[in-house]
Amino acid sequence: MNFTAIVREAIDPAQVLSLIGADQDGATLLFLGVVRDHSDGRSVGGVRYETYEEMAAQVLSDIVEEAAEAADTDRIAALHRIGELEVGEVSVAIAVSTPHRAEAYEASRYIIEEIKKRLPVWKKERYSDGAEEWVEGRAPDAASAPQTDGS
Amino acid sequence: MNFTAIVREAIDPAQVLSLIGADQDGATLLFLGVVRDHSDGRSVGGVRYETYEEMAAQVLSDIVEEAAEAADTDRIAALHRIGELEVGEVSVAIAVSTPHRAEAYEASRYIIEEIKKRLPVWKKERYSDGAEEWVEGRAPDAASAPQTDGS
Amino acid sequence: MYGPVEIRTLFFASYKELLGTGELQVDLPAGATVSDLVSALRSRGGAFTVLPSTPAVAVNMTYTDPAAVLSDGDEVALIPPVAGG
Amino acid sequence: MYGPVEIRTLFFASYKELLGTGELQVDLPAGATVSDLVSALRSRGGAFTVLPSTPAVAVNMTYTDPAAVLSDGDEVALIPPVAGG
Repeated sequence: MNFTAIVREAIDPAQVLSLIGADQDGATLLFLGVVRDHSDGRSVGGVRYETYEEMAAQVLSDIVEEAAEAADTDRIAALHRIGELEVGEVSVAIAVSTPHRAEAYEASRYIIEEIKKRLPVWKKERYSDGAEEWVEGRAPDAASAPQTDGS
Repeated sequence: MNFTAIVREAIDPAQVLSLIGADQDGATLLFLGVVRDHSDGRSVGGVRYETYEEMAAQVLSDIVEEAAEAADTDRIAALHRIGELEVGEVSVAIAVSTPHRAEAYEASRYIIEEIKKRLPVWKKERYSDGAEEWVEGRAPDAASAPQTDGS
Repeated sequence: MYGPVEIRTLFFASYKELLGTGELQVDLPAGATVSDLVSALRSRGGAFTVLPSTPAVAVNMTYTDPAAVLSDGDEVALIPPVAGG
Repeated sequence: MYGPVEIRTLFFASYKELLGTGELQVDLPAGATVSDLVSALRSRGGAFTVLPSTPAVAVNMTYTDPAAVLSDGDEVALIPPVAGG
Protein backbone atom coordinates (compact mmCIF):
# COMPACT_ATOMS: atom_id res chain seq x y z
CA MET A 1 0.00 0.00 0.00
CA ASN A 2 1.34 3.42 -0.95
CA PHE A 3 1.57 6.00 1.81
CA THR A 4 1.47 9.81 1.62
CA ALA A 5 1.30 12.50 4.27
CA ILE A 6 1.77 16.18 4.96
CA VAL A 7 3.46 16.26 8.36
CA ARG A 8 4.53 18.79 10.97
CA GLU A 9 6.99 16.57 12.88
CA ALA A 10 10.55 15.71 11.91
CA ILE A 11 10.80 13.04 9.21
CA ASP A 12 12.74 9.91 10.22
CA PRO A 13 14.32 8.27 7.13
CA ALA A 14 14.46 4.83 8.74
CA GLN A 15 10.78 4.99 9.56
CA VAL A 16 9.96 6.04 5.98
CA LEU A 17 11.93 3.05 4.69
CA SER A 18 9.95 0.78 6.99
CA LEU A 19 6.77 1.76 5.12
CA ILE A 20 7.86 0.12 1.88
CA GLY A 21 9.60 -2.98 0.57
CA ALA A 22 8.38 -6.46 -0.18
CA ASP A 23 9.96 -9.82 -0.84
CA GLN A 24 9.68 -9.34 -4.60
CA ASP A 25 11.58 -6.03 -4.51
CA GLY A 26 15.24 -5.89 -5.47
CA ALA A 27 15.62 -2.11 -5.35
CA THR A 28 14.75 0.56 -2.84
CA LEU A 29 15.39 4.23 -3.42
CA LEU A 30 15.04 6.93 -0.77
CA PHE A 31 15.16 10.59 -1.76
CA LEU A 32 15.48 13.21 0.96
CA GLY A 33 15.07 16.91 0.34
CA VAL A 34 17.06 18.75 2.97
CA VAL A 35 17.13 22.42 3.99
CA ARG A 36 20.46 23.78 2.80
CA ASP A 37 22.46 26.66 4.14
CA HIS A 38 22.44 28.77 1.00
CA SER A 39 20.11 29.89 -1.75
CA ASP A 40 21.11 31.96 -4.76
CA GLY A 41 24.28 32.97 -3.00
CA ARG A 42 22.57 34.08 0.23
CA SER A 43 23.23 32.42 3.55
CA VAL A 44 20.08 30.67 4.83
CA GLY A 45 19.39 30.09 8.52
CA GLY A 46 16.12 28.21 8.13
CA VAL A 47 12.88 28.01 6.21
CA ARG A 48 9.15 27.96 6.80
CA TYR A 49 6.87 25.86 4.62
CA GLU A 50 3.20 26.75 4.30
CA THR A 51 0.62 24.68 2.50
CA TYR A 52 -2.97 24.40 1.39
CA GLU A 53 -3.13 21.26 3.39
CA GLU A 54 -6.24 19.44 2.15
CA MET A 55 -5.27 20.04 -1.46
CA ALA A 56 -1.60 19.18 -0.89
CA ALA A 57 -2.62 15.87 0.64
CA GLN A 58 -4.74 15.14 -2.42
CA VAL A 59 -2.11 16.25 -4.96
CA LEU A 60 0.66 14.28 -3.23
CA SER A 61 -1.53 11.20 -3.28
CA ASP A 62 -2.34 11.77 -6.97
CA ILE A 63 1.34 12.14 -7.87
CA VAL A 64 2.27 8.97 -6.00
CA GLU A 65 -0.55 7.00 -7.62
CA GLU A 66 0.61 8.13 -11.06
CA ALA A 67 4.18 7.04 -10.31
CA ALA A 68 3.03 3.78 -8.76
CA GLU A 69 0.97 2.89 -11.80
CA ALA A 70 3.84 3.64 -14.19
CA ALA A 71 6.30 1.64 -12.08
CA ASP A 72 3.83 -1.17 -11.37
CA THR A 73 4.40 -1.00 -7.62
CA ASP A 74 2.24 -0.17 -4.62
CA ARG A 75 5.28 0.32 -2.41
CA ILE A 76 5.83 4.06 -2.40
CA ALA A 77 5.88 6.43 0.57
CA ALA A 78 6.03 10.20 0.18
CA LEU A 79 5.96 12.76 2.98
CA HIS A 80 6.28 16.52 2.93
CA ARG A 81 6.95 18.43 6.10
CA ILE A 82 5.56 21.90 6.76
CA GLY A 83 6.27 24.51 9.42
CA GLU A 84 9.62 25.82 10.62
CA LEU A 85 12.71 23.85 9.56
CA GLU A 86 16.36 24.36 10.37
CA VAL A 87 19.30 23.78 8.02
CA GLY A 88 19.91 20.03 7.68
CA GLU A 89 16.33 19.02 8.41
CA VAL A 90 14.39 16.86 5.95
CA SER A 91 11.59 18.66 4.12
CA VAL A 92 10.53 15.84 1.83
CA ALA A 93 11.08 12.08 1.79
CA ILE A 94 10.23 9.77 -1.09
CA ALA A 95 10.80 6.03 -0.74
CA VAL A 96 10.11 3.62 -3.58
CA SER A 97 10.66 -0.09 -3.85
CA THR A 98 10.35 -2.12 -7.03
CA PRO A 99 11.53 -5.50 -8.32
CA HIS A 100 14.11 -3.82 -10.61
CA ARG A 101 16.04 -0.58 -10.13
CA ALA A 102 15.11 1.33 -13.30
CA GLU A 103 11.50 1.68 -12.17
CA ALA A 104 12.54 2.88 -8.72
CA TYR A 105 14.73 5.66 -10.14
CA GLU A 106 12.04 6.71 -12.60
CA ALA A 107 9.28 6.78 -10.00
CA SER A 108 11.40 8.65 -7.45
CA ARG A 109 12.43 11.31 -9.93
CA TYR A 110 8.91 11.67 -11.28
CA ILE A 111 7.52 12.27 -7.81
CA ILE A 112 10.02 14.95 -6.79
CA GLU A 113 9.69 16.75 -10.13
CA GLU A 114 5.89 16.73 -9.91
CA ILE A 115 6.03 17.92 -6.30
CA LYS A 116 8.07 20.90 -7.47
CA LYS A 117 5.51 21.60 -10.21
CA ARG A 118 2.17 20.90 -8.55
CA LEU A 119 2.23 20.54 -4.78
CA PRO A 120 0.62 23.59 -3.17
CA VAL A 121 3.46 24.28 -0.77
CA TRP A 122 5.34 27.56 -0.37
CA LYS A 123 8.70 28.22 1.17
CA LYS A 124 9.85 31.31 3.00
CA GLU A 125 13.57 31.52 3.55
CA ARG A 126 15.08 33.17 6.62
CA TYR A 127 18.48 34.64 5.85
CA SER A 128 21.39 35.14 8.19
CA ASP A 129 20.88 38.92 8.08
CA GLY A 130 17.37 38.47 9.51
CA ALA A 131 15.52 39.15 6.27
CA GLU A 132 12.82 36.73 5.09
CA GLU A 133 11.59 36.13 1.59
CA TRP A 134 9.16 33.86 -0.22
CA VAL A 135 11.10 31.66 -2.62
CA GLU A 136 10.19 32.36 -6.20
CA GLY A 137 8.42 29.19 -7.23
CA ARG A 138 6.83 27.66 -10.30
CA ALA A 139 3.37 28.52 -11.53
CA PRO A 140 1.34 25.31 -11.58
CA ASP A 141 -0.37 24.64 -14.88
CA ALA A 142 -4.12 23.98 -15.03
CA ALA A 143 -3.19 21.21 -17.46
CA SER A 144 -1.08 19.52 -14.78
CA ALA A 145 -4.17 17.82 -13.45
CA PRO A 146 -7.50 16.65 -14.85
CA GLN A 147 -9.53 19.76 -15.67
CA THR A 148 -12.99 20.33 -14.35
CA ASP A 149 -15.39 22.98 -15.58
CA GLY A 150 -16.44 23.68 -12.01
CA SER A 151 -20.09 23.02 -12.80
CA MET B 1 34.95 12.46 2.50
CA ASN B 2 33.66 9.65 0.33
CA PHE B 3 33.44 6.21 1.93
CA THR B 4 33.54 2.76 0.33
CA ALA B 5 33.69 -0.73 1.79
CA ILE B 6 33.20 -4.40 1.05
CA VAL B 7 31.50 -5.73 4.17
CA ARG B 8 30.39 -9.05 5.64
CA GLU B 9 27.95 -7.71 8.23
CA ALA B 10 24.39 -6.53 7.64
CA ILE B 11 24.16 -3.04 6.13
CA ASP B 12 22.22 -0.50 8.22
CA PRO B 13 20.65 2.17 5.96
CA ALA B 14 20.49 4.77 8.74
CA GLN B 15 24.17 4.31 9.45
CA VAL B 16 25.01 4.65 5.75
CA LEU B 17 23.04 7.91 5.66
CA SER B 18 25.01 9.17 8.64
CA LEU B 19 28.20 8.94 6.56
CA ILE B 20 27.12 11.69 4.15
CA GLY B 21 25.38 15.05 4.11
CA ALA B 22 26.61 18.56 4.72
CA ASP B 23 25.01 21.93 5.32
CA GLN B 24 25.32 22.89 1.67
CA ASP B 25 23.42 19.78 0.51
CA GLY B 26 19.77 20.00 -0.46
CA ALA B 27 19.41 16.46 -1.76
CA THR B 28 20.27 13.03 -0.41
CA LEU B 29 19.64 9.84 -2.32
CA LEU B 30 19.98 6.35 -0.87
CA PHE B 31 19.87 3.33 -3.15
CA LEU B 32 19.54 -0.12 -1.61
CA GLY B 33 19.95 -3.31 -3.57
CA VAL B 34 17.94 -6.00 -1.83
CA VAL B 35 17.85 -9.79 -2.25
CA ARG B 36 14.54 -10.60 -3.87
CA ASP B 37 12.52 -13.77 -3.71
CA HIS B 38 12.55 -14.56 -7.39
CA SER B 39 14.90 -14.58 -10.36
CA ASP B 40 13.93 -15.38 -13.92
CA GLY B 41 10.74 -16.96 -12.68
CA ARG B 42 12.43 -19.19 -10.09
CA SER B 43 11.75 -18.88 -6.39
CA VAL B 44 14.89 -17.75 -4.53
CA GLY B 45 15.56 -18.58 -0.88
CA GLY B 46 18.84 -16.70 -0.54
CA VAL B 47 22.09 -15.81 -2.25
CA ARG B 48 25.80 -15.99 -1.66
CA TYR B 49 28.08 -13.23 -2.90
CA GLU B 50 31.77 -13.95 -3.51
CA THR B 51 34.36 -11.39 -4.39
CA TYR B 52 37.96 -10.72 -5.31
CA GLU B 53 38.12 -8.55 -2.28
CA GLU B 54 41.22 -6.42 -2.75
CA MET B 55 40.27 -5.62 -6.32
CA ALA B 56 36.61 -5.03 -5.48
CA ALA B 57 37.62 -2.52 -2.82
CA GLN B 58 39.76 -0.72 -5.38
CA VAL B 59 37.14 -0.79 -8.16
CA LEU B 60 34.36 0.39 -5.84
CA SER B 61 36.55 3.27 -4.71
CA ASP B 62 37.38 4.12 -8.36
CA ILE B 63 33.70 4.12 -9.34
CA VAL B 64 32.76 6.37 -6.43
CA GLU B 65 35.59 8.79 -7.17
CA GLU B 66 34.45 9.02 -10.80
CA ALA B 67 30.87 9.77 -9.72
CA ALA B 68 32.02 12.22 -7.06
CA GLU B 69 34.09 14.16 -9.53
CA ALA B 70 31.24 14.37 -12.04
CA ALA B 71 28.76 15.45 -9.34
CA ASP B 72 31.23 17.79 -7.62
CA THR B 73 30.63 16.24 -4.22
CA ASP B 74 32.78 14.35 -1.72
CA ARG B 75 29.73 13.07 0.11
CA ILE B 76 29.19 9.60 -1.28
CA ALA B 77 29.13 6.30 0.60
CA ALA B 78 28.97 2.94 -1.17
CA LEU B 79 29.03 -0.47 0.49
CA HIS B 80 28.72 -3.95 -0.99
CA ARG B 81 28.03 -6.89 1.25
CA ILE B 82 29.40 -10.37 0.57
CA GLY B 83 28.68 -13.77 2.07
CA GLU B 84 25.32 -15.43 2.67
CA LEU B 85 22.24 -13.20 2.42
CA GLU B 86 18.59 -13.96 2.96
CA VAL B 87 15.66 -12.54 0.99
CA GLY B 88 15.06 -8.94 2.05
CA GLU B 89 18.64 -8.27 3.13
CA VAL B 90 20.59 -5.37 1.66
CA SER B 91 23.41 -6.36 -0.70
CA VAL B 92 24.48 -2.89 -1.75
CA ALA B 93 23.93 0.62 -0.40
CA ILE B 94 24.80 3.83 -2.20
CA ALA B 95 24.22 7.17 -0.49
CA VAL B 96 24.92 10.46 -2.22
CA SER B 97 24.35 14.00 -1.10
CA THR B 98 24.69 17.08 -3.28
CA PRO B 99 23.49 20.69 -3.23
CA HIS B 100 20.92 19.97 -5.98
CA ARG B 101 19.00 16.81 -6.76
CA ALA B 102 19.96 16.21 -10.40
CA GLU B 103 23.56 15.46 -9.47
CA ALA B 104 22.50 13.06 -6.72
CA TYR B 105 20.33 11.02 -9.08
CA GLU B 106 23.03 10.95 -11.76
CA ALA B 107 25.78 9.91 -9.36
CA SER B 108 23.65 7.24 -7.70
CA ARG B 109 22.62 5.70 -11.00
CA TYR B 110 26.16 5.85 -12.37
CA ILE B 111 27.53 4.01 -9.36
CA ILE B 112 25.02 1.15 -9.42
CA GLU B 113 25.37 0.71 -13.20
CA GLU B 114 29.16 0.63 -12.97
CA ILE B 115 29.01 -1.81 -10.06
CA LYS B 116 26.97 -4.13 -12.28
CA LYS B 117 29.55 -3.78 -15.07
CA ARG B 118 32.86 -3.74 -13.25
CA LEU B 119 32.79 -4.81 -9.62
CA PRO B 120 34.40 -8.26 -9.25
CA VAL B 121 31.55 -9.77 -7.29
CA TRP B 122 29.66 -12.95 -8.14
CA LYS B 123 26.28 -14.14 -6.97
CA LYS B 124 25.12 -17.69 -6.43
CA GLU B 125 21.40 -18.09 -6.01
CA ARG B 126 19.86 -20.75 -3.78
CA TYR B 127 16.46 -21.81 -5.06
CA SER B 128 13.54 -23.14 -3.08
CA ASP B 129 14.05 -26.59 -4.57
CA GLY B 130 17.55 -26.73 -3.05
CA ALA B 131 19.43 -26.17 -6.32
CA GLU B 132 22.14 -23.50 -6.51
CA GLU B 133 23.39 -21.63 -9.53
CA TRP B 134 25.82 -18.86 -10.36
CA VAL B 135 23.90 -15.93 -11.78
CA GLU B 136 24.84 -15.24 -15.36
CA GLY B 137 26.62 -11.91 -15.14
CA ARG B 138 28.20 -9.37 -17.40
CA ALA B 139 31.68 -9.71 -18.85
CA PRO B 140 33.70 -6.72 -17.70
CA ASP B 141 35.43 -4.89 -20.50
CA ALA B 142 39.17 -4.23 -20.37
CA ALA B 143 38.29 -0.75 -21.61
CA SER B 144 36.17 -0.15 -18.50
CA ALA B 145 39.26 0.94 -16.62
CA PRO B 146 42.58 2.53 -17.49
CA GLN B 147 44.62 -0.06 -19.39
CA THR B 148 48.06 -1.09 -18.33
CA ASP B 149 50.47 -3.10 -20.40
CA GLY B 150 51.48 -5.07 -17.36
CA SER B 151 55.13 -4.15 -17.77
CA MET C 1 -31.07 32.39 -15.13
CA TYR C 2 -29.99 31.04 -11.81
CA GLY C 3 -29.27 33.08 -8.72
CA PRO C 4 -25.89 34.45 -7.69
CA VAL C 5 -23.08 32.11 -6.60
CA GLU C 6 -21.23 32.41 -3.32
CA ILE C 7 -17.54 31.54 -3.55
CA ARG C 8 -15.22 30.75 -0.68
CA THR C 9 -11.95 32.26 -1.84
CA LEU C 10 -8.65 31.21 -0.26
CA PHE C 11 -5.28 32.98 -0.29
CA PHE C 12 -1.94 31.45 0.64
CA ALA C 13 1.65 32.45 1.32
CA SER C 14 2.58 35.70 -0.47
CA TYR C 15 -1.04 36.37 -1.52
CA LYS C 16 -2.21 35.92 2.05
CA GLU C 17 0.47 38.29 3.34
CA LEU C 18 -0.30 40.80 0.59
CA LEU C 19 -4.02 40.87 1.35
CA GLY C 20 -3.77 40.43 5.11
CA THR C 21 -6.33 37.64 4.99
CA GLY C 22 -6.45 33.97 4.04
CA GLU C 23 -10.11 33.79 3.13
CA LEU C 24 -12.87 35.89 1.62
CA GLN C 25 -16.49 35.16 0.77
CA VAL C 26 -17.22 36.55 -2.72
CA ASP C 27 -20.64 36.77 -4.37
CA LEU C 28 -20.75 36.63 -8.15
CA PRO C 29 -23.54 36.54 -10.74
CA ALA C 30 -24.59 33.15 -12.06
CA GLY C 31 -22.32 31.94 -14.86
CA ALA C 32 -19.27 33.70 -13.47
CA THR C 33 -15.94 32.11 -14.34
CA VAL C 34 -12.64 31.80 -12.53
CA SER C 35 -11.48 34.84 -14.54
CA ASP C 36 -14.49 36.82 -13.40
CA LEU C 37 -13.65 36.03 -9.78
CA VAL C 38 -10.09 37.27 -10.21
CA SER C 39 -11.33 40.44 -11.92
CA ALA C 40 -13.81 41.03 -9.13
CA LEU C 41 -11.05 40.68 -6.57
CA ARG C 42 -8.65 43.00 -8.41
CA SER C 43 -11.39 45.62 -8.80
CA ARG C 44 -11.56 45.96 -5.02
CA GLY C 45 -8.49 48.18 -5.29
CA GLY C 46 -5.63 48.57 -2.83
CA ALA C 47 -3.53 45.45 -2.29
CA PHE C 48 -5.95 43.45 -4.46
CA THR C 49 -4.66 45.22 -7.58
CA VAL C 50 -1.27 43.59 -6.96
CA LEU C 51 -2.75 40.13 -7.52
CA PRO C 52 -1.74 38.76 -10.92
CA SER C 53 -4.47 38.94 -13.53
CA THR C 54 -4.09 35.23 -14.35
CA PRO C 55 -2.98 33.47 -11.18
CA ALA C 56 -2.99 29.70 -10.93
CA VAL C 57 -6.33 28.71 -9.45
CA ALA C 58 -7.65 25.56 -7.84
CA VAL C 59 -11.40 25.00 -7.72
CA ASN C 60 -12.35 22.51 -5.04
CA MET C 61 -8.67 21.51 -4.80
CA THR C 62 -8.16 20.86 -8.51
CA TYR C 63 -6.11 23.15 -10.76
CA THR C 64 -8.63 24.72 -13.07
CA ASP C 65 -8.72 26.73 -16.28
CA PRO C 66 -9.59 30.48 -16.07
CA ALA C 67 -12.61 29.89 -18.34
CA ALA C 68 -14.23 27.38 -15.97
CA VAL C 69 -17.67 28.38 -14.70
CA LEU C 70 -18.05 28.51 -10.93
CA SER C 71 -20.83 26.95 -8.91
CA ASP C 72 -22.42 28.09 -5.68
CA GLY C 73 -20.32 26.93 -2.73
CA ASP C 74 -17.12 26.35 -4.69
CA GLU C 75 -13.87 26.68 -2.78
CA VAL C 76 -11.48 28.62 -4.98
CA ALA C 77 -7.83 28.99 -4.03
CA LEU C 78 -5.46 31.45 -5.66
CA ILE C 79 -2.19 29.55 -5.81
CA PRO C 80 1.10 31.50 -5.83
CA PRO C 81 3.96 29.84 -7.69
CA VAL C 82 4.68 26.69 -5.67
CA ALA C 83 8.02 25.90 -4.01
CA GLY C 84 7.73 22.55 -2.30
CA GLY C 85 10.33 19.82 -2.14
CA MET D 1 66.17 -12.12 -23.51
CA TYR D 2 65.03 -12.08 -19.91
CA GLY D 3 64.29 -15.12 -17.79
CA PRO D 4 60.89 -16.78 -17.37
CA VAL D 5 58.08 -14.99 -15.52
CA GLU D 6 56.24 -16.47 -12.58
CA ILE D 7 52.54 -15.55 -12.48
CA ARG D 8 50.20 -15.90 -9.53
CA THR D 9 46.94 -16.86 -11.20
CA LEU D 10 43.63 -16.45 -9.35
CA PHE D 11 40.26 -18.07 -10.05
CA PHE D 12 36.91 -16.98 -8.64
CA ALA D 13 33.32 -18.13 -8.40
CA SER D 14 32.38 -20.48 -11.26
CA TYR D 15 36.00 -20.73 -12.45
CA LYS D 16 37.17 -21.65 -8.98
CA GLU D 17 34.47 -24.32 -8.69
CA LEU D 18 35.25 -25.63 -12.14
CA LEU D 19 38.96 -25.98 -11.45
CA GLY D 20 38.69 -26.97 -7.82
CA THR D 21 41.26 -24.34 -6.87
CA GLY D 22 41.40 -20.59 -6.38
CA GLU D 23 45.06 -20.11 -7.15
CA LEU D 24 47.83 -21.50 -9.32
CA GLN D 25 51.44 -20.51 -9.81
CA VAL D 26 52.20 -20.51 -13.57
CA ASP D 27 55.64 -20.15 -15.17
CA LEU D 28 55.75 -18.60 -18.63
CA PRO D 29 58.55 -17.58 -20.98
CA ALA D 30 59.62 -13.94 -20.96
CA GLY D 31 57.39 -11.78 -23.11
CA ALA D 32 54.31 -13.91 -22.49
CA THR D 33 51.00 -12.08 -22.73
CA VAL D 34 47.68 -12.45 -20.96
CA SER D 35 46.52 -14.52 -23.93
CA ASP D 36 49.53 -16.80 -23.59
CA LEU D 37 48.67 -17.41 -19.95
CA VAL D 38 45.11 -18.38 -20.83
CA SER D 39 46.35 -20.69 -23.59
CA ALA D 40 48.82 -22.30 -21.20
CA LEU D 41 46.04 -22.91 -18.70
CA ARG D 42 43.65 -24.36 -21.28
CA SER D 43 46.38 -26.67 -22.62
CA ARG D 44 46.53 -28.38 -19.22
CA GLY D 45 43.44 -30.29 -20.32
CA GLY D 46 40.58 -31.59 -18.18
CA ALA D 47 38.49 -28.88 -16.54
CA PHE D 48 40.91 -26.23 -17.80
CA THR D 49 39.66 -26.72 -21.35
CA VAL D 50 36.27 -25.43 -20.19
CA LEU D 51 37.74 -22.00 -19.42
CA PRO D 52 36.76 -19.46 -22.06
CA SER D 53 39.50 -18.68 -24.55
CA THR D 54 39.14 -14.93 -23.94
CA PRO D 55 38.01 -14.47 -20.35
CA ALA D 56 38.04 -11.07 -18.71
CA VAL D 57 41.36 -10.70 -16.97
CA ALA D 58 42.68 -8.38 -14.29
CA VAL D 59 46.43 -7.93 -13.96
CA ASN D 60 47.39 -6.61 -10.53
CA MET D 61 43.70 -5.76 -9.96
CA THR D 62 43.21 -3.78 -13.16
CA TYR D 63 41.15 -5.07 -16.11
CA THR D 64 43.68 -5.66 -18.83
CA ASP D 65 43.80 -6.34 -22.55
CA PRO D 66 44.65 -9.90 -23.72
CA ALA D 67 47.68 -8.52 -25.62
CA ALA D 68 49.30 -7.08 -22.48
CA VAL D 69 52.73 -8.49 -21.67
CA LEU D 70 53.09 -10.03 -18.22
CA SER D 71 55.86 -9.32 -15.74
CA ASP D 72 57.43 -11.58 -13.17
CA GLY D 73 55.34 -11.60 -10.01
CA ASP D 74 52.14 -10.31 -11.61
CA GLU D 75 48.88 -11.33 -9.98
CA VAL D 76 46.50 -12.31 -12.76
CA ALA D 77 42.84 -12.98 -12.03
CA LEU D 78 40.47 -14.67 -14.47
CA ILE D 79 37.20 -12.82 -13.92
CA PRO D 80 33.92 -14.61 -14.66
CA PRO D 81 31.07 -12.35 -15.78
CA VAL D 82 30.35 -10.19 -12.74
CA ALA D 83 27.01 -10.08 -10.92
CA GLY D 84 27.29 -7.60 -8.09
CA GLY D 85 24.70 -5.12 -6.95
